[in-house]
Amino acid sequence: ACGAGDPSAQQGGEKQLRVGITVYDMSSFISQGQEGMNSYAKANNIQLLWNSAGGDVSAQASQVDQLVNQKVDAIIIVPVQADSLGPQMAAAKNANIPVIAVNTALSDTGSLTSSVLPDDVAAGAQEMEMMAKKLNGKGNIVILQGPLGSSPELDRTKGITQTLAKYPDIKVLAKDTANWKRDEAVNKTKNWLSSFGDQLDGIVAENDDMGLGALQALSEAKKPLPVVGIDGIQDGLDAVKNGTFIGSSLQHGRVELATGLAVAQQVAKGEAVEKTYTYTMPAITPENVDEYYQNVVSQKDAFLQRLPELIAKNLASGDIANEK
Amino acid sequence: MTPALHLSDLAKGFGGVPVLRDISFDLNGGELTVLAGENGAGKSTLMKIITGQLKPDAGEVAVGGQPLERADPQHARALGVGIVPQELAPYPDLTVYENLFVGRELRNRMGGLDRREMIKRARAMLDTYGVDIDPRKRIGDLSIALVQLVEIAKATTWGATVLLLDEPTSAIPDREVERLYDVVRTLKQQGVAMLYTTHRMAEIQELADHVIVLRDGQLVLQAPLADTTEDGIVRAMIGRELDDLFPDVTPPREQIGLRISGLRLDNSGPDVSFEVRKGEILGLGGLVGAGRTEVVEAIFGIRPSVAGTVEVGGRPVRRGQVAAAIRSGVALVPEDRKGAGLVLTQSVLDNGSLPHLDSFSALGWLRNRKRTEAVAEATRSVRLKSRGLGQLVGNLSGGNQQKIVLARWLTENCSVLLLDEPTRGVDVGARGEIYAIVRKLAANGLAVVLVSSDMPELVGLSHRVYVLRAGGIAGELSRDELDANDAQEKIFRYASGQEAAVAA
Amino acid sequence: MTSTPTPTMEQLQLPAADAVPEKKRLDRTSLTNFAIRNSMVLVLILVMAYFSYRSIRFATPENAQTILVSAAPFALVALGQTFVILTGGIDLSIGSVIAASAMTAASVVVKQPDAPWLAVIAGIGVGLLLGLINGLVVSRLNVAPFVATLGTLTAGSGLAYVIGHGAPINGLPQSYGKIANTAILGIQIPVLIMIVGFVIAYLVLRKTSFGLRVYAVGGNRTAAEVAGVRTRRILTSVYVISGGLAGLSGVVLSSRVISGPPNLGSGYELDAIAAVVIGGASLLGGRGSVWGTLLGLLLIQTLNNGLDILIVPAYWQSVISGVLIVAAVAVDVWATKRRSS
Amino acid sequence: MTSTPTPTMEQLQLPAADAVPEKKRLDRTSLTNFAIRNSMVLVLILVMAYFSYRSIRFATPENAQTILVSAAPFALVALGQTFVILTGGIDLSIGSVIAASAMTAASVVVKQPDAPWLAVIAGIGVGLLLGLINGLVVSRLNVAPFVATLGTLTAGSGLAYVIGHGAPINGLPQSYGKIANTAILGIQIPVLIMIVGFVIAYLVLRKTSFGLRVYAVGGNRTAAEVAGVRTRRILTSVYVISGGLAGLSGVVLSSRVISGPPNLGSGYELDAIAAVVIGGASLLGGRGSVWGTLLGLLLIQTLNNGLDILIVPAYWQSVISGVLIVAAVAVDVWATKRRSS
Ligand SMILES: Nc1ncnc2c1ncn2[C@@H]1O[C@H](COP(=O)(O)OP(=O)(O)OP(=O)(O)O)[C@@H](O)[C@H]1O
Ligand SMILES: Nc1ncnc2c1ncn2[C@@H]1O[C@H](COP(=O)(O)OP(=O)(O)OP(=O)(O)O)[C@@H](O)[C@H]1O
Ligand SMILES: [Mg+2]
Ligand SMILES: [Mg+2]
Repeated sequence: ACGAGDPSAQQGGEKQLRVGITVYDMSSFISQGQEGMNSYAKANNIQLLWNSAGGDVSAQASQVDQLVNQKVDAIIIVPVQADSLGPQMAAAKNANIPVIAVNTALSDTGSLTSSVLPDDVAAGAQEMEMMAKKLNGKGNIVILQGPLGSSPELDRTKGITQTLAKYPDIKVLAKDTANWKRDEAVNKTKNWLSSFGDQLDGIVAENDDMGLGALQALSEAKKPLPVVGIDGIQDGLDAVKNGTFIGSSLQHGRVELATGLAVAQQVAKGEAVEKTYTYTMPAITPENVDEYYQNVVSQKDAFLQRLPELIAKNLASGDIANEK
Repeated sequence: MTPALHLSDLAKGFGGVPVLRDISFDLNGGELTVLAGENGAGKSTLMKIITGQLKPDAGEVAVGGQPLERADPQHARALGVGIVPQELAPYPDLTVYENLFVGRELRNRMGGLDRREMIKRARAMLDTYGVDIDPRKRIGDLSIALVQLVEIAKATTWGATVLLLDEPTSAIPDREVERLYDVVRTLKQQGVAMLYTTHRMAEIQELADHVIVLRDGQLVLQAPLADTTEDGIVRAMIGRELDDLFPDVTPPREQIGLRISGLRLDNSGPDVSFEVRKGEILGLGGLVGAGRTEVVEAIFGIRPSVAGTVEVGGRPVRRGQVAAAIRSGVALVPEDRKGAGLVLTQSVLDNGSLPHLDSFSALGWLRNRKRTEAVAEATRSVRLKSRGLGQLVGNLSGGNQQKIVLARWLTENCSVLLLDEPTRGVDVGARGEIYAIVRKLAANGLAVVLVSSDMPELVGLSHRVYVLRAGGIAGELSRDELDANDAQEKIFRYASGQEAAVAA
Repeated sequence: MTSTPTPTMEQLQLPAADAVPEKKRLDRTSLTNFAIRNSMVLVLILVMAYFSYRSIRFATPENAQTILVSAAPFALVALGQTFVILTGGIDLSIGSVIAASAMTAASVVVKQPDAPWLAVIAGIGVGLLLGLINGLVVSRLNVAPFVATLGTLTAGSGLAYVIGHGAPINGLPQSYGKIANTAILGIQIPVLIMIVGFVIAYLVLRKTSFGLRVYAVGGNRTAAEVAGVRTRRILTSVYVISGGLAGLSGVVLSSRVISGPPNLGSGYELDAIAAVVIGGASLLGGRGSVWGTLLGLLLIQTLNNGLDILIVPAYWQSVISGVLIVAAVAVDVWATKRRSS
Repeated sequence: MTSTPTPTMEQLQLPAADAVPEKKRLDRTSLTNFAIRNSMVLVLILVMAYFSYRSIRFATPENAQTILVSAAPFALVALGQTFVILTGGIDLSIGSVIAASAMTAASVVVKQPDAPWLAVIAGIGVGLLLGLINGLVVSRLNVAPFVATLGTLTAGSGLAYVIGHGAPINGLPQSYGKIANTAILGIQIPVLIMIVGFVIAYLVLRKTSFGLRVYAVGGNRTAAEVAGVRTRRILTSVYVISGGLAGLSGVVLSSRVISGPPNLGSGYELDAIAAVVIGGASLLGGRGSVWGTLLGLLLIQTLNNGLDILIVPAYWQSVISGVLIVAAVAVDVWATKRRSS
């Protein structure tokens, strides 16, 4: 997936769609998404112009400017920050370039053609529900949050809080950020284990990496407790398989980002699209984990092969998270 | 017999300007050759080439018949070349003994550092020079004279066969100088070849077997000492006859220019009180560590003091506040020009104008013409040898740096001038100029305090001399006493405590 | 050169023609400076030429504007950093100061949407304040600049979250975006601010007594003190300048994206310091220039932009710019050395 | 704090008593050192006392182990950084070196799950290699350490992604986790490694001529050169040491999280440098000690742990530790000054 990019300037020939992409950073989610997009682009003869903002809003603003300068056919933004980039999107609109937000909402909907967004609130609710079931509606938990103020963190926390309202006997002893990172989560969890000792009954992590860090801390402290995550990365799926995670939710970057590209393609071709496509993360449980494991890990190449078709089918049906 | 050091046709320039041209000479084992020349003549540059710190543009260096193939200090050292550098270069945060042993550490049987043995040997090395300090002291806390002694001890004790001494006595007073002479004579007997730079004429007579004089990078005189005269050497150096070094004395005025009373540097030490009249040059003599530097620094405010008053022209100055002192017209030429005197990364112009920037600017905006004129005037009066006011001070020769430290105060009128070793490393020619300037300034009504370890300078220039010992005033000599033949001896007796203290 | 110095030629900036006949009017220092500049300028031109050759989209007026607009917030902090580094200090707090002032400006403009200038003042004010704290801790408490400003970096990043109660401030009025997104005579305001900033910084450092004192304090603090420079004041001021410019940068950034993210500007400190050091400044103080900072900044920004345009994958971009920057500086060091000997 | 030190302290540092009879046991230097150490020890004790008072969970053996385990990866890089800083340099590349070596180790162990020691060697090897590059660029090409290692930081972070083809390496065998998770005599391996590291570093810096030369190069490179020290070799070695330790740290970290995230260790450089500088080292070189680094490290780690235990929200944690660290250093500076005058 990481061969050197073909310089656009030397590409001639038949009319090919050029889609500019700026992503918040090269996370593992994005690199999965890149595979999905590449696969879709290849099948549909689309040229992709990739940019990564390295976590800097202002860098992302410059990249949008630059894509506008390059007069691409559509721009896909995977934002660093929700509710930003107003002026840059306006510039794109002036240049008649459609803009599609993927993964994180952008508030300037006037300049936005369409959005493909995961339902993070639902994902948060879903993982909290799994934990609540496991604890039979009673117990003490801690929550590992994403980077404070980032929109997935805000939404997942919101979902967790909504579900918690239904379970008055579940108490949150502490919640704090480990910035999506495994190593930070290990230390944070260990410190909490010091702090709460045996009072703790479960750990809710807003992504798998932090959940895996929590697992590590638990194993160092020799205290097996239920842990739940979100995202369905390889190690997370493994953890669900071997029972150390009670579950997770699948946010499949290949599907989500390729869907974004498909929408961009439709827009560029002048086809009508909806304002928002919602990606509702399927729950990963010990029962269904094997199936997803194939798509995400063991047979991902085969999955990528059929991805373009799958996306087309999903867009028609409206269930964009479907992987069957 | 192969000479210990052989130089042939050495040439070196900086940025296209030649500094050394066609230098060839030999040094033999067991002989000491004095390398003389004006400030900026190229002496230090030559030494740096011999030690491999600089790469010559042409010519070659051979040590004991072995050529120095590349500019590599380690190679030069391996061939037996040692140096006491002009610009002292200690490791400030290491102890004295560590400073002495870096590069030739003593190890114990297990291969680790043998600190105990190093301390013991360090003490012995320092004893040779009569330095009574704990070798475990941090060297950064020592006065510059002590640092220089440590540097000398460092270079003279590792068995170099060619030893370069670049103004080793510039900062140390006579008693220690004598000890150095003893060591030098011993090394001579051991067959070491030495190249010795100095601006002190007496030293040449005392030590040299041969004399080499550089002028503008060229070898203008090379002769056995016996074939030269002092005047001849000076003429070769400066290309003219030397005027009388000490101009006539103008008597001081009545008014008090500077009054110090009960100045105390710490709670346990003695206090110091004295007055300097306008137009008077007050000399402060003493041995290394007598605390002269400390007194002038406290007056100027860069060193904290715990009690006492400083009055300038009858008005008290807030103690410990440099800016206040400068505003009252006090100026200091510090002892350590590199540490406290100059900003080496700035130009002559910038250094020269730094103390009086406010008068060279309007609302903070620099008035460059005025600044340039004033600094040009001041540097001219000390015969600065530079490549123009834009040259970085760090690239000037040591003596010329010293001239700037003095000259920059001359751009503006001040009323009290504190001079701490003002002619350290300055050549004979310029020394005369500086003396003339100091006398002239005094004649114009300045109160001058002169700290000097150079006896002829102290005796020749001062109206009066106080001798300090252990931070307190141990004795006073009037002009008449200074004119007597035994003046130097008397100062020494006060300084070393052989004569009872008199009320100051 | 003759041995008896003739006053006129010795003392003035430029020696008379006979002193260094072949080099005529230039003394060595400025010649060296010229060479130093030249080699970095050369590297920059080479980089630009390569990008222009590889993509027709690089050398266009729009892209130049894009580079400059994205350079502007960096330029401001790099200028502040130049002052600090000249005194031998370092200001690591920049990233957090940007965030704190952006958050402050955003929170003010949300409450007072009709008076964006209030937000601007508040943002810059926070920067000045944090800078003042840095300055006082460094100059009065004698805490090493690295620690003092690292403390402010840590504390300030917390502060930015406190201001936003742990979340970004949303819903900024579009009018706030005008500040950074309006063009005057075809030039966007951030670029104008940057140009003005460079000119002022240049004038301050080269033409005022304050500038000279900044160099002196960095070159040798004790010597500056002995020469009567109020070194503490100078030290305090450079951190205030750096803080104020970081505050301004925070305002520009938040206006550019019309949002107040609490992690805005994080990591900018290293890029800003890099720009200054690539431009030939010494972290020991006393050496550096506005011109050098400009070159360093342009090199970094051009690389970022050009590699994006060539669609080099992000991680290869890192590898390439890391290597190129070191190579550029190595060439520069080599050229400087060669020319001075 | 009394001015008469306890004998044990002194014996570490000082030779036989008979050396300086009249001054009793202590000369000023070691007294100063002692005072410097003492004031930071005091701050640390105060911080610990406060946490113990606020939570009974703080002062327990398990929590001590928790602090030490999380300190270990930092300790390794801080030790390496101590060597570098003593020479007057700085190693900013640490974060990326950790990432690159963790990714390398992870990719090796995925292919050779039965030979985790191969992964360990590969990880450390990458660290040594990157350190060697830093060292050569600094000592041979004379590039300022800040730029040289910043280049490696940037390039190395890209490299870490390249190794993982832009993604973290997952699916490491659980056996790989044993490296960091096994306890020997009740002490976890990372803690053991850390202790051994401190002891070796202490011995190297205090008891070998290499150590003395490291100080000498930092104190005055020219003088060291003239004294026959191979300064380039010393410079190169300290970066190799720092790189190797960062590599080891990367291995420990990746084994602890049983994965290879390409952004592992990012930002560690600032914390590592902070630990060294809080411990009294000077970024100008020549001053600093292993003992100081230990104190700085413990202060930072204790704050992180204690504030977590008191469930202080992350952003307030930042504010508090930022302020406390500056305050601790300010007290230290003040104490040092008072005692030395
Ligand atoms: N690095 C350098 N760059 C440019 N010029 C230099 C440099 N080093 C020395 N010079 C110049 O070379 C000349 C010779 O300097 P050098 O230090 O050898 O003089 P010196 O004979 O030792 O004088 P002094 O008696 O004052 O010590 C001076 O004019 C000086 O300005
Ligand atoms: N030979 C020595 N043995 C021990 N300590 C010394 C010696 N020489 C100097 N000192 C220390 O140096 C301190 C004073 O140094 P200072 O430089 O102020 O004296 P000074 O009279 O100005 O000497 P100088 O002749 O160098 O100008 C003393 O307090 C003493 O501690
Ligand atoms: Mg000289
Ligand atoms: Mg003195």
